[in-house]
This record gives sequence, structure tokens and C-alpha cells, in this order.
Amino acid sequence: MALFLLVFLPLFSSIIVGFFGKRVNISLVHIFSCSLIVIPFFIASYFLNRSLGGDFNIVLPLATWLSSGDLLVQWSLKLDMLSSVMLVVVTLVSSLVHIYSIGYMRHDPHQNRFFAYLSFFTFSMLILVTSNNFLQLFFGWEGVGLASYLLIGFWFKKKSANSAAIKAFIVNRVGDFGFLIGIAILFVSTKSLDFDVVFSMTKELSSSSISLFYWNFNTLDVACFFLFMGAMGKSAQLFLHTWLPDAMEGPTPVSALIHAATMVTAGVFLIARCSPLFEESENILSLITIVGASTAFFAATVGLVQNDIKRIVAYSTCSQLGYMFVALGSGAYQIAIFHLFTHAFFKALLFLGSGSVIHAVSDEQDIRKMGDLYRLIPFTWITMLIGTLALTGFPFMSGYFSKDGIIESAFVSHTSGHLYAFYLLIFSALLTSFYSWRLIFLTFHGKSKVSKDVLSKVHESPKVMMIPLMILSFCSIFSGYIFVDYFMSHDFEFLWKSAIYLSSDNHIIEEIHNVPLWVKYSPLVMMILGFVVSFLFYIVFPFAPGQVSKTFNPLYKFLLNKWYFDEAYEFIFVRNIKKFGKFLSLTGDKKVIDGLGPDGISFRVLAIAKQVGRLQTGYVYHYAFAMLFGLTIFLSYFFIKG
Amino acid sequence: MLDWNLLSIITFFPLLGALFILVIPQNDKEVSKRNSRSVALWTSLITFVISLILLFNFDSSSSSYQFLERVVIADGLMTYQMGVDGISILFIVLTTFLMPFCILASWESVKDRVESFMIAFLVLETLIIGTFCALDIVLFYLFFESVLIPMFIIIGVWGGERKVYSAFKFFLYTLLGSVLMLAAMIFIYTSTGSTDLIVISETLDLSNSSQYFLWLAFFCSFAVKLPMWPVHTWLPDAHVEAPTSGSVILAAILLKMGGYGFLRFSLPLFPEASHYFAPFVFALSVIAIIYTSLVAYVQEDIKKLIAYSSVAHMGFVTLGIFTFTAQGIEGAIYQMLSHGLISAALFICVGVIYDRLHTRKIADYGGLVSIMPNFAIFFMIFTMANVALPGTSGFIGEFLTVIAAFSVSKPVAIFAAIGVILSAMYGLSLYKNVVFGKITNETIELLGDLTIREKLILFPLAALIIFFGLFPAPILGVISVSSNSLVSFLDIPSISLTEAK
Amino acid sequence: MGSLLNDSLVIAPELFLIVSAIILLMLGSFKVKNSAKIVLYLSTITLFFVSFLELIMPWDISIIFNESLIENSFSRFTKSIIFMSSAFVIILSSRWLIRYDEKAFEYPILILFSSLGMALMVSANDLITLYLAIELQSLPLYVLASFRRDNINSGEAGIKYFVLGALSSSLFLFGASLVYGFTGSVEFFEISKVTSYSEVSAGLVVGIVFILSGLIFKISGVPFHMWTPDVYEGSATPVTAFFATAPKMAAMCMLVNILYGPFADSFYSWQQIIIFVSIASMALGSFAAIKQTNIKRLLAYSSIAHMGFTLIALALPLSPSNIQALLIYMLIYLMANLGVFSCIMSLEKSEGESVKDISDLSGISKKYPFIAFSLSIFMFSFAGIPPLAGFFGKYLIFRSAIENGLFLLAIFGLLISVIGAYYYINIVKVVYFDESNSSITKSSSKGLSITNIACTIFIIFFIIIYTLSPIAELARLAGISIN
Amino acid sequence: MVIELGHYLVLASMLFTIGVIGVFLNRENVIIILMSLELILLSISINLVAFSSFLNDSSGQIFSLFILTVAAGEAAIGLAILVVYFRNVGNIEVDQINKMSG
Amino acid sequence: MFPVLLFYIFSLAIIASALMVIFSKQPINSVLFLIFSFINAAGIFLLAGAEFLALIMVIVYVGAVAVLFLFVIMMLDFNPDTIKKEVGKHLYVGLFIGFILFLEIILMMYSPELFSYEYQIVGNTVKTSLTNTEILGNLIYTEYFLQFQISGFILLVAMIGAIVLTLRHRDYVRRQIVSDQVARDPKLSIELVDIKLKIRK
Repeated sequence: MALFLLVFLPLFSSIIVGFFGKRVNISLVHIFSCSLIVIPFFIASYFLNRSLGGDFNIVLPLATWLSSGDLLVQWSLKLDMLSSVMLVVVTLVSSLVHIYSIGYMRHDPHQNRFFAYLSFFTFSMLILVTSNNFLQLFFGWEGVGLASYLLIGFWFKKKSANSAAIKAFIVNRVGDFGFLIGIAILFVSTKSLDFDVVFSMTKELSSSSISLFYWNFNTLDVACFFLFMGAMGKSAQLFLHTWLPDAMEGPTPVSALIHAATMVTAGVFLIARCSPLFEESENILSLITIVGASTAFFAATVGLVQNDIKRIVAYSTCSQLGYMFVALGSGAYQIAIFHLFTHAFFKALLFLGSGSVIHAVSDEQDIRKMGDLYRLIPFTWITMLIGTLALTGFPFMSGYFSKDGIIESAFVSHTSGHLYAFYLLIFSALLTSFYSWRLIFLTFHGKSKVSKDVLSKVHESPKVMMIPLMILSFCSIFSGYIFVDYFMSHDFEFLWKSAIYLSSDNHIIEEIHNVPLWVKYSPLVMMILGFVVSFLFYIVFPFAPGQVSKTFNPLYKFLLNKWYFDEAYEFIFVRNIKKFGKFLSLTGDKKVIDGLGPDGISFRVLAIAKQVGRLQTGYVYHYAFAMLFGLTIFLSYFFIKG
Repeated sequence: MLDWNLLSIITFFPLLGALFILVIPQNDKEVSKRNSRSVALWTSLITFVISLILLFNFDSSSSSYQFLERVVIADGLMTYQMGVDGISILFIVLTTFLMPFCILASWESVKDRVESFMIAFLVLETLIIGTFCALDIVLFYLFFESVLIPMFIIIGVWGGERKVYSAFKFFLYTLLGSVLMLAAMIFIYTSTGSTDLIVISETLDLSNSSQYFLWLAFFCSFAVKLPMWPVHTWLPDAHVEAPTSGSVILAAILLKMGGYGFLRFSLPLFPEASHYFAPFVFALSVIAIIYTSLVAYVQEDIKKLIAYSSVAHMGFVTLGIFTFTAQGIEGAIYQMLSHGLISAALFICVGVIYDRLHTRKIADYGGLVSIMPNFAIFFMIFTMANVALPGTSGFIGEFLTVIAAFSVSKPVAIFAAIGVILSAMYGLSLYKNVVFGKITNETIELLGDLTIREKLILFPLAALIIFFGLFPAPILGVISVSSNSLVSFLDIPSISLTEAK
Repeated sequence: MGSLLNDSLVIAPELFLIVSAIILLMLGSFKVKNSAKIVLYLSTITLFFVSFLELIMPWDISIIFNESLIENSFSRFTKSIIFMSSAFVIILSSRWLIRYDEKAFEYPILILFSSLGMALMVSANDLITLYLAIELQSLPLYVLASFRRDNINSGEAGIKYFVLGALSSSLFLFGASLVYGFTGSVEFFEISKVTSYSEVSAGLVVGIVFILSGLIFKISGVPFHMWTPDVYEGSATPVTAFFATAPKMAAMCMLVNILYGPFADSFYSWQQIIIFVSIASMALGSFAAIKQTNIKRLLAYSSIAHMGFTLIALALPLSPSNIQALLIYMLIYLMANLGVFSCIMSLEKSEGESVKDISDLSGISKKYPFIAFSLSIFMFSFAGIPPLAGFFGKYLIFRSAIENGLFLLAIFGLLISVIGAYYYINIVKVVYFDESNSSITKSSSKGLSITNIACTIFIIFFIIIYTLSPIAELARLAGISIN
Repeated sequence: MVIELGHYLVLASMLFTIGVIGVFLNRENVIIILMSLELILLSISINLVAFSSFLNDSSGQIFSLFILTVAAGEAAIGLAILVVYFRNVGNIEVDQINKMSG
Repeated sequence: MFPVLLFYIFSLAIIASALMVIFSKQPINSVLFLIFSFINAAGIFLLAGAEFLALIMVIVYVGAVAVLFLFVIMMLDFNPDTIKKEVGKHLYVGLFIGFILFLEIILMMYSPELFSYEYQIVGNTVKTSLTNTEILGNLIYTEYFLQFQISGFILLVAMIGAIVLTLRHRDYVRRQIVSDQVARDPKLSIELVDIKLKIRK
């Protein structure tokens, strides 16, 4: 019952707020929707507590969803270690974002809609993480996509917001396409979509093959590949990442909730959930590793030169997701989840902090037009600082444990490409540190570049926005330290037994404790190096960045334009699809199909009709001639026939 | 089971209503308009109630035809044989369910010749229900083809600017498709000596080559009606020019007659030919899904866009039917039913804004959400259902068909699934351009939100779309026995894991 | 002479017709007051009565007047239809006629004589009688075509019809002379005896070709159709209505009689011609009608196309069901035509002028919904759209064709009917979709309305009527009685 | 040397052909067409009479007799129509009789 | 030998005059040639043993039909000179088709059966002692009674038709109405009016 409430209270809130929110006082809406999220958080905490205490598994069947032929899908809620961690993350961040939004969205006329969307998002996310089968997972998966679409496009008058919303949805759909195919493969091969049944047939899957376009593949590999494709879309991995930075067009709380803490990590969750499958598919694991590492590196490089405060954080998110995927690829699922867990807090903190900054400087997002703000908004400064420290992996902050764990696991992993990942991640750590500090320095230190009238209005955010920041700061600092053992220690591995499957030769959790020292300290060194470089560039020699960018102009341009991914996609897909659609519509449909079909035929018919009409000359001798001509033809026919 | 002729009653009750409108004294123009509207509404509502009675008395555990009625008429010309099974009954209910909405949707938008309009609609209802009930090939053809007459009139009289072109295209295109089917039906009659479908399905024994020809002849008709690529071009034109309720009927029900025809005739009568041509149908379906989605993406006219999306969705229907699997056929039927609701809802939505702004150009809209928030919510639900978001009824059908297609042919399924991406593209860009964005057209600011009547129309549709997205069991339960017996008749060993090894 | 009396009894309906025609002629000539009207009414009544008489006469086969005439259920049934449609035509004409010329009592008399000719055509059993019957039917038609003496088009129609009609009679006669020469007899029984035990000689084939050419002219089959549009257009509308109905039926039945009678054994000789004419008529009728603006010309081409469809049934080996299909098709065609003409004649341009162009009908649905409705129904029926009568006609015809293995012909016919549908629904379009033309007024009379309603009911509820009434049975009997 | 049936038939055929050509080659006036029709009827009569005497059967002659009768009636009607037409138009040129076409 | 000669003479005359009928410019000439061909045809009929028909031919065709033609030509006052003769290319197409038709008829008719009869014309027509006229008369009033009646009706119809078409009471043609003339009153017929003349200056 508690589980049921946990999942469905946000839905209830969403419906009530969505349909009736307009009619009541707005503060009632605030209280209502926040409390319906906070309650689930407490329930989730309780569940997490139970889970941490021992092997705690519940499957709560609700109803039959789909039953057709041999397909049977149930609505049901599943609770195990994995989902309880996710539940806590989701509900906690969601609660805080709800509360934060009260302040942030104070002046928006459509607040009730906003809260309805947020609650709906939370609900979908909860459904996603508690699903017991692929289809329900897909349901949540698409639900969060929808909510994300709605929230990104919340400021509907902004054209860029609309485009970003659509982009997010469509790029996600590309992933979903893969996911759907993956589901289809699994169903066709196992005749079921329940996790337990599918996972129990891993052996059969890996020993069977499937033919696609006249090529034979291992069924398991193909299934995992397509599932991973889904995860890539949702988690903004390289090639399907382009939507995430654009998604920053949405209100900042949305970015914090959806595009940092929860939805984007759904891909990580999916792969962790499907660990029994992935664990047996080495090819795909190495693919995951490589893609994850590349994403981490790519996003970090792009983050170096961005000027929009939220975009920097977004690329950072992208990069961190890459880290998580490396962990997944390495087989260290718990560590990925751990990073997911810690990342949720500090990244939400960073987003909400930047929201606070943006709020302070009258919706300015360009960090080049900020500076020296630490005096004016000290509280925000501190929270941002905490977030940055956690992100860059400052010792004993939350990011330190999880990120180092990932780097180490990449080092010790046995999947092919793990060293590629390892070195990229190390280098990315340097970049992460650099851009994070760049953000801090440009925003809060140095010379103020804020215009006068804005400057006079700079103020600290209201309390209702501050409290979530405080809580998140707390989590960012301590969550790593508190929970590290549950995730990374061999002693607690039994907790994960039922949620995550590790193949018999996967001993990564043990192995990461025995890595060489240089591996252990390299992230730290990189972090410090990044800080130092950044400090030199932006505090000591403020001219240096300009000089560097001029010297390496092509590279700078390349990075500034995000490796030209958007342009390439625009060039390859978007424009061509439009062109192709136009071509099909005008040439294909109008000219060819209509032209040869109905229009062409009717044109021919009319032409023939005209000709036939001309036969009827009106002259009686022609008529007589026609009669005799016909007669002669008939006679000739018999004459020739004999 | 009730022993009176429920099917005849339900079929001809709307006709009775039409006659009643005919005899309403027309002294006062306004009064007679009002009367005819309410007569039509009540008639359709009562028909709906009767259809519910039918549904409740329907035994969904049996795959045989129920409520059979049989009269030999016209000197053996044909038999008046009516009956329903799990495949057809829900189409009847869908029809009777949507009719009141159509009438409500045209409550105010049709001002001219209201009486004729209502009569045309009620006649149309009779003919459509008859099509789904008929178990005699000639009777079926009779109903199937007669639909052209009221529809032609509806498009032509109450349609838009290019109504003549569209009406003619619609009429002649579908007629051309059907005449070949008529030839095939006659051939069947001459080889079995009966027009009774039950007798035919027992006695029809054809060589493969003649099966192929007959199958193609039937295919011509159903493919045009459905419509399949490349014979779909009548649909956008007809949709665009038809009045709102005409589009609703066209998209929601008339198209389904093609899919129903495949299930009722092509598959059971020509199983070998169906198997033989399945790859061909797959190819056309996949082309339809991708091609028309792309075409829909670049449309500038709302109705045209929705019309093209209908073609794409119907691609899933044919795909599902010709997988010959339980999921495929159930998915196809489900897809048809849910598309009936969704496209109806979408067209009603378009009608709602068309009534206010009198333009169908996407570019003329924008920013409706701030003026018509309720409309925006409904439109969002329907768009998402059209995009086949899980949780809406649109998803179930597409999912089942994709799964079924995957078990038969993987490339086909993969290409069909690309439709998932494309439908999002056109669906969302439509929504964005109409509902979101800045208000580009000053007149929009003067618009009011949904009236109670409009809400009354849209709410049940939205509720059903979501309900059947979450709990499709009631529908699937009705369908399953009949479709399973069809599948077992077609007898294709489903490809299972063991065989794949 | 006893046998003469017996024989006369068998053709009592025709005798009654003759007697009343003569009496009515006298009545008209003696210029009683309102004589024209009286003649009009009485002739209608006569025709209806005769039509009824045909139905109640004994239907068993009787061969009379030295094998000159043959009476069987086929001839009874078809003659009944012919008389009835003539009667309807007179009803349709009455209003126009009285307006045109109050004293024109000759008009119904001519129709009566023409109908008599048709009746004889149907039951003629030798070539001489057939020829005379054809002439008796045609001569009044020539006169009627140019009945509007002061109208140029009417005169032109008369000349064209006469010249071509006379030419076609000549062709028929030339053929008849050859048949006579090569079989030694003009009597159908003798001819069929000769052809049944000897090979079909080349000369006979030539004769058959000539005869067919002459007769196909009467049903306006391609390429002997050229007169039709011009004559339809030029003649007065009621006259056109007459041309389009009864003579077509009579000529078709005559074809049935002659082809399945004396020439039954040369089936494979004439089948080719019939198939060719059928295809050509369907195609030409459908195509040429598309561009027409004059409604009567359109109906002319439409009738050409319909004759093409009917000929499909004639291109098949003799079987009762084929004949039944043919008769039912013709019956439906007649009713729909009568209906269409009743619609057209119920409307007139404001100057008292009759409706000529299709565009004159634009938008009448607003002013005269019933006329518009019934006109559309007839058009849909012509186009063969179910559930209207036209569909069943086509269905029966094509069923016969497919039963006899003529698939290609049937499919061609079906496809061409789609093209035909184009111009039929074009009229529906004009009536319903176009803006209304205010100058059109209604000039209906009771007779017109009754005809219209009767035809509309017949067309819409054909399947019910067909089921409940004995029409199907009568047509079947008629089919059986052909040999 | 005797007169064979063939002689008659050839004669009739030639006459028939001439008549037919007269019908459709004539551009001048309608009366010529009517005369051509009479020629055709004459050819038919020759045919019938010839057959009749060769077959030794009188019905051919009877037929010919009726044709003669009808031809007279036909000529009367034809000329009457011609007169009506002439009164309206003022000439009887075949070329001018094309008010209606298409 | 003699009949054959006669046959050829008659035939040549028929063909020649038939050609003249259709090719002569003056309708009057055409009619006269038509009459000539009829007369020759009567000769052919005589050769074939159909005396009655031959005479009737002359009486009906020459006496009635041809005269009717002449009458109409006289009545319709048209000037043949104004008519342009423009046959041109159609002439050859037409002649060609006509020739084909002729050839086909001839060739098809020359089938073996026809000449297996091998009859001679003269002397074989009548078996009984009855004359040709008597035979026909007998037949018409017995065997062909019905046809005879029908032909009567045809003539009746022709008469009605001719009257309907050509008889007309035109308003501008004044007819004598005796009673009206007798009833005329001079007082009412003549009115005396004073006329004032004005002279312009």
C-alpha cells in the first residue's frame, strides 16, 4: 500500500493540480503538490532503510495491462535495492525542486500547469524505476519523455524553448525506437516481458542467433545493443546527446530535476536493471564503455568553452553520465548507481545554484556578463562552491568516492576498451575541474561585468529557494561518505544480489580496492591541476583565455560549436528529412502518384473524351459513313477470319 | 441471447430517424433545424444504447457468428444474412459511439441545409453498421459501396473550397477499387453458387492462381479504402475538404472498413493467397508508414497532416493483419479502434479551432495554449495518443503490431518502428506550431476556450483513449477468441525461440 | 376463318390498341372541344390497359397468323413493359404538349402506332413482319423527332434520324434478302431449321451482319449510334424521353428474338459482333458523355453506354438467367430514364423554356429538394452504385458474363462504368454543390410528380420490390420461353 | 448462255454500293440522299426477286411488294420532314445540317 | 441469248442512270435518271418473271414516288448553283470504302451453295397454271394477311405524319370566312375623320 501511495500520490497531485489548480489559490497548489511529493520521499526513505538493512524485495501486482496471444503484461510495482535507491533520489530531488520552484516560478501565471507537469514527471519516473517488466518501464520511460517535453517547452512563447522541447522528444524517440526493437527481440525470443522470466532465459538468448537483414547475430548482443540504444537516447550519450544542452531552455528547476538528477539517469538505471543481460554480452559492454568514455570526454571538452551558465552544467551532466556508462560497461553497476546517486545531489545543487544566480542577475545566463558576485550573493556562492567541489571530486566530498570508483573500475575492468576509457576519464577529470572552476571564477570572482541597472537589483534568492540548496549541499558533502560502503564495499554486495547480477568472473568490486596508487591518486592530481590552470587563466591572467582561443582558433571554434554535431545533424538529417518530405509530398504524391494515378487518368480520360466528341461532327454523311465503315469492318473481320 | 433481430434493429434504426427528420414539418426554418438536430442526436444515442445491449449480450468466448439473421431475398440474388463476431462487433460499437459526437460536432458548424446533413449522417450510420454486420458478400458490397453516396454528398455540399475535386476523387477512386472486388465476388458466387459468406467459407475451393487473382481484386478495394500507399492520395484531399464530422467519420470509421474487409474476406477466403502476398503487403505497409509520415511532416494544412498520419497508422494495421499472428491481428484491430477514437478526436479538435478561425493553415495558428488552455490539454492528449505514447490506446495497437511483425520479419518491424520516430516529428511539430509559440494572429486573442458542448465531446474521447491505453483488456477480451480462431485457421507456425535455433 | 379469329384473340391487346388508336384518331379529327386533351388521357389509359392486358393474357406459347407472329411469356412481359413506358411518356408529355399546341392530338396517336410497331417487333416471327413492324415503329418516330415544326434543331433531328434510319432499314433489308436467298425462307422457324442442319454459309453470315447492323442502329450501338445524340438534343424533351425508353426496349427484345431465334445456330458468328459493339458502346458512351454540356446529349451517350452493358448479356450463349438479367437491366434502365426525364421536365427556365444545359440545373437542391434528390438517385443508379436499382442491373449482367467465362468483358465493363460514374456524379455535383441558379422554376404537373415519385421509389427500393413483386419471376419465365 | 443468279446479285450489289456511296458522298442536297435510299431499296428488290425466282418461292416477291409499299410511305415522310426543315432554314444543303454536334 | 443481252442492256442502263442520280448537279435531272433506272429495273423484273412487280414498280415508283420528288423539288425553291461542290479527299476515301464493301459482298456471296442451284431463270418461275399476279394476290390475302394489314397502317401513319408536319394554319395567311363577310356592317367599317391641316410658315 505504501508502495502504491508512493507511486501514485504524485499522479494524483498532478491530475488535481492540472485540472483544478486554476480555480484555487496558488499557495494551496504549492502546499498540495509539495506535500504529495514529500510524503513519498519519506516512504522511499523508509524503503531504502529497509533495503539497506537486508534483502528486501517486493513485487506488488496491480492489474493486467496487456494480454494478447502469448503476450501477458501486468501492471505491477517492484521494489528492490536498485529501485529503492532510485526512489529516494527521485523523490528527494523532486521534493526539493518542487519547493525551490515555489520561489523560482513565483511570477509565472501558469504555475499550476508547471506543478502538474512536475508531479506527472515524478510519477512517470517512479513508475519507471518500480516497473517489473519492460513494457511498464517503457511506459514510464515515455512518460518522463513527455513530461520533459512539456517542461522544456513550458515557456511556450519562446521559440527556442519549443524547438528544444521537440528536439528532446524526437532524439529520445530515436533511442526509444531502439528500445522498442529491443523489447520486441526479447519478447519474440522469450515470449515474455517480465524481468524475471527474461533474465532467467539469458543463457538461451546468448546461445541463439537472430538474423537481421541477412546477417546473423547473437540474439543477446542484438537485444542488448538495442536496449543500450534506448539508454543512449535517454541518457544523452554521444550521438544522441544533442538534446540535453538545448533542454536548458526550460525553467531551471526542470533542468535540475529532469536533466541532471533523474530522467537522464534512466538509461543508467535501465542497464543496471538489465545487468543479467548485459553481463553476458561482452561486446555490448565494451561498446558501452567506449561510448561512455567518449561522451565523458566530448562533453567535458565542449564544457570548456561554453559561456551559458546552464549549458556548462548541462555538458557537465552529459560528461558525468558518460562516467556512469563507463562504470556500467566495466561491470561495476553499483558504482554507476552510486555515481548516479551522488551526482543527483551535486548536480541538482549546481543547477539550482545557477538558477539562483540567474535569478539574482535578472535572468542573465551568460557568465561573461557576470563576475564578482560572491559579495552580493554569498549564500549562492557557497552552495555553488560545494557543488563544484563535489563534482570535481574534492576528497571526501560525495563526487570523490563515486568518481574515483568509476575511474578505478575502468582501470581494472576486463572489457575491451577499458584502458581507452580509463585514460579518457582521467583526462576528462582534468577538464571537469577546469571548466567547473572557470564557471565559479567567471561568475563570482574577477571583475564585475554586470550592467549597472542589473547590479542594483542583484539579490539573494528567497528562503524557499535557499532551503533546498542547503539540503542539497548537505547531501553533496556527506552522501558519498555515508553511503560509500553500501555501494562499493564487498561487504555489502549481498544487498544487491537480487537487483544486480554479476557474472561469476566479475569481481570488480574487490578488484578496485587493489589498484595501483597512481591510479588512485591520478583523479585528485587532475582535479588540482585543473583548478590551478583555471585559477591562472581566470584570476591571475584574465587575458590568457582570449590569447589561447585566438592561438588555437580552429580548435576553439570546434569546441564552441560542440564539435559541430548540431550542424551535422541539421545538415544530414533535419534538412534532408524536410527536403525529402517535401519531395515526397510534391513530387511523389502530387506528380507521380496523382499524376500517374487519378489526375493523370482523369486528364487522359478528358482528352479522350474530347477526341471522341470530335467524332460526332454533326454531318449526316459522316454518320452514314461511320455506319458503313462499321459494317465494312464487321464484314472484313469475317472475310479475314474465313 | 435476445431472440429479436437486434442487428437489423441497430442497422436500420438510424434510417428510421432519417425518415423521421424527413417528415418533420419545415414551416419554421430555425425550429426545423433545431428539431432535426435533436432527432439525429437522439437517434444516434439510442442506437448507441442498442449497440451496448448488443455488446453485453455478446458472448466473447465463442468465435462463431452471433445474432444471426438470415432471409433469402430477391430470387436468390443474395441473402440478407447478418451476424457479428468478435472482429466486427466492436466496430459497430465504435460507429454508434462516434455518431453522436459527429452530430454534436456539427451542431453549430453546419448551418446550411441542416436537415439534409442529419439525414445524410443517419443514412451513413445505417450503411456503415450494415457493412460490419453483413455476412453475405453481395449484402456486404451493397453496404460497403453505398457509403459512397452520403459521403460524396457530405463532402461536396458542406465541404471546403476544393470540395468538388475532393469529392470526385474520393468517389471515383473508391469506386474504381471496388468494382474489381465486385467482379471477384461474382466469380466467387459462380464457383460456389452462393453469396452467403458462411456457405462460401465452407465450400470455396480454388486453385492457387485464381485465389491470387481474387485476392488482388479484393485487395484493390480494401487497399483503396484503407488506404494503403500508393492509393492513398484521395484521403488527404477528402479529409481536408470534408466538414469536421465528415472527416471524423471518414477517418474514424470508413477507413476501418478496408481493414475489416481484409479480416473478413481476404484472409479467411484466400489463405494461401494471403500468405503469398504478405511480403507485398508488408512492403506497402512499411512504405506507407515511412513515406506518409515524411509527407505529413511537411504539410502546411492541419487536416492534411492528420490525414497523412492516418495513412501511416493504417500501415500498422495492414502490417499487423498480414503477420497472421494473434498479436498482429489483435493489434491491428486494436489499432483500428483506437485510431477511430484518436483521429475522431483530432479532427474534432481541428474542427473546434476551425469553427473559430476558419482556417486550416498551421501557420495561422500559434499560442493557443494561453487563450484556450483546456483545448491545449485535450489536444495534447490526442496528439500524444497519435504519437503512440504508452498509456494511450494508440500505443497498444502499434506495440502489438510491431511485436507481431518482428516475429515474422525483422527488417519490416524495424522499418515500421522508425514510424515511431517520425510520428513524433510530425505530431509534435504540429502541436508546437498550433498550440505553442507566440500568438501570430491577432484574431486568436479573441477566441474563447472550449464550450461545454465541446468539452462534452472531447472529454469522453480523451478518457477512453487513456483508459484503453491503460486497460486494453476489455477490448482485447472481445477480440481475442475470434482473432485466435482466425489465426489458427490461417495456421502459420509462429516462429519461436526453439525454431530460431 | 376460324383460325383467324383464334389468332386475333391471342393478340387481343394489340387489336384493342389498334381499335382505340383509330377511334382516337377519329375523335381528334372531328375536333370535339378539348379533343386533344381527351385523346391524350384516353391514349394513356389505353396503353396502361393494354399493358395490363398483356400480363393477364395466357402466357403459353402460341404461333399465329401462319407463323408470322409468336406469342410467349417473353413477348408478353416485354410488351407489357413497352406499353407501360409509352404510357408514362404520354403522361410526361401532357403538360408540354398542351402548352406547345392545344390541338396536337396526333402526338399520342403517333405514340400509339409506334408502340404497336414495337409490340409487333417483339413478337414478329418472320422477316417481312419484322421489317414492317420496324417501319411501323420508326415512321412515327421520324415524325415525332421533327414534331416541333418551327424549331431548326427539331427539323435537323428529323432529317438526321430519317436519313440514317432509312439507311439502317436498307441495311436490314439487304441482309434480309441475303438470308432469304441463302436459306430459302423468310420465316424464322424455316431459317433456323436450315441453319441447324447445315453449315453456316458465308452468304448467310453476310446477311446476318447486315441485319445486325440494321438492328443495332435501333438500340444505338456503336458504330451505328451517331444519330442518337443529335436526335436526342434536337427533339422535344418528351419525345426524347420516348426515344430513350420504349423503342430501346423493343429493339433490344427484337435482337434477343432474332439472335436466339433463327440465328441461334450461328451464335459464334454474331457473338463477335455483339461483343465488339458492346465494348465500343460502353467505351464511347462513357467517354463522349464526359464533355457534354447539354443534358439530353448526355443522356443520349448514357443510353449508348447502357446499351453496351445490356449487350453483354446478349453476347452470351442462350440461358434463361442471361435473358432475365437483360430484361431486368432494361427495366431498370427504363425506369431510371423515365425518372430523369420527369425531373428535367418538372423544371423550366423562367421564360417557359425547357431545361437544356446541365448548368441550368445548378443548385436546384436548395429550391426543389425532392427533384434534386430524385435526380441524384437516378444518376447514382445509372452509375451502378448500390443499393440503387442500377447496381442490381449491372450485377445481374456481370454475373451472367462471369458465369459464362467472359471475364475480360465483365472487367472491362466494370472499369468503364467507373468512367461513366464520373459524368453521372457530375450532375449530382451540379445539382447539389453548385450555387443555385435562380432563374429555374418548377412547372410540375401531377402526372410528372407521380411518375417521378414512382420511379424514385422503384429505384431506391428496387431490391425490396424485386423480392416481393413477381417481376423476377416474370422475367425468369420470359427467359425460359426463349426456345 | 443463261442469266445466272450471280448476274442479278452483282447487279444488285453494284446498285447497292452506288446507293450507299450516294448517301455518304453527297454534299449537295438532301433530296439526292433520299433518291439514293430509293436506289438501295431497288437493289434489294432486285435481290429478292432474283432469289424468289431461283428458289421458286413467292415470298421474296411478296417481300419486295411490301418494301415497295413502305418505300412510298417512307418517301412521303422523308419529304415532309424535308419540307419542314426547308421552311425553317431556307435550304436543304447537306453541309448546313450541322447545328448539333459533339 | 436474247434475255441475256436484254439483261445486260437493262443492267447497264440501271447502273449508268444510278450513277447519274447521285452525281448530277440538278436535282431535277437526278429524279429523271431515277425514273429511268426504275423503268429499267422493271425490265429486269420482267426477265426474272415477276411481271406484277414490274408493273407495280412503274406505277408506284414512277407514278407516285418520283412525282412526289419532283413536286417537292419544285416546291422548295432552291438554287442548286449556289451549292459549292466540295468533295475533295473524302471522295476517294468514300469510294474506297464503297469499293471494299462491294468486293466483300460479292466475294462472300460467291459461296458454293449458291451456284449449286444451277437454275435457269426463264420458264422456271411458275409451276402452276396461275399467273404471277394471281399467285401474289392469293398469298397476300391469305398467308400474308397480317403483313398486308400492317403495311396499311404504315401508310396511315405516313399520312398522319405528313399531315402533322406540313399542314399548318398560319396566322398571317388570310382565309375567307364567309359568315364574317356577310355580317359586315358598313357603319362599323368606315370611320370619318376630320383632318386639320397645319401649314408651317
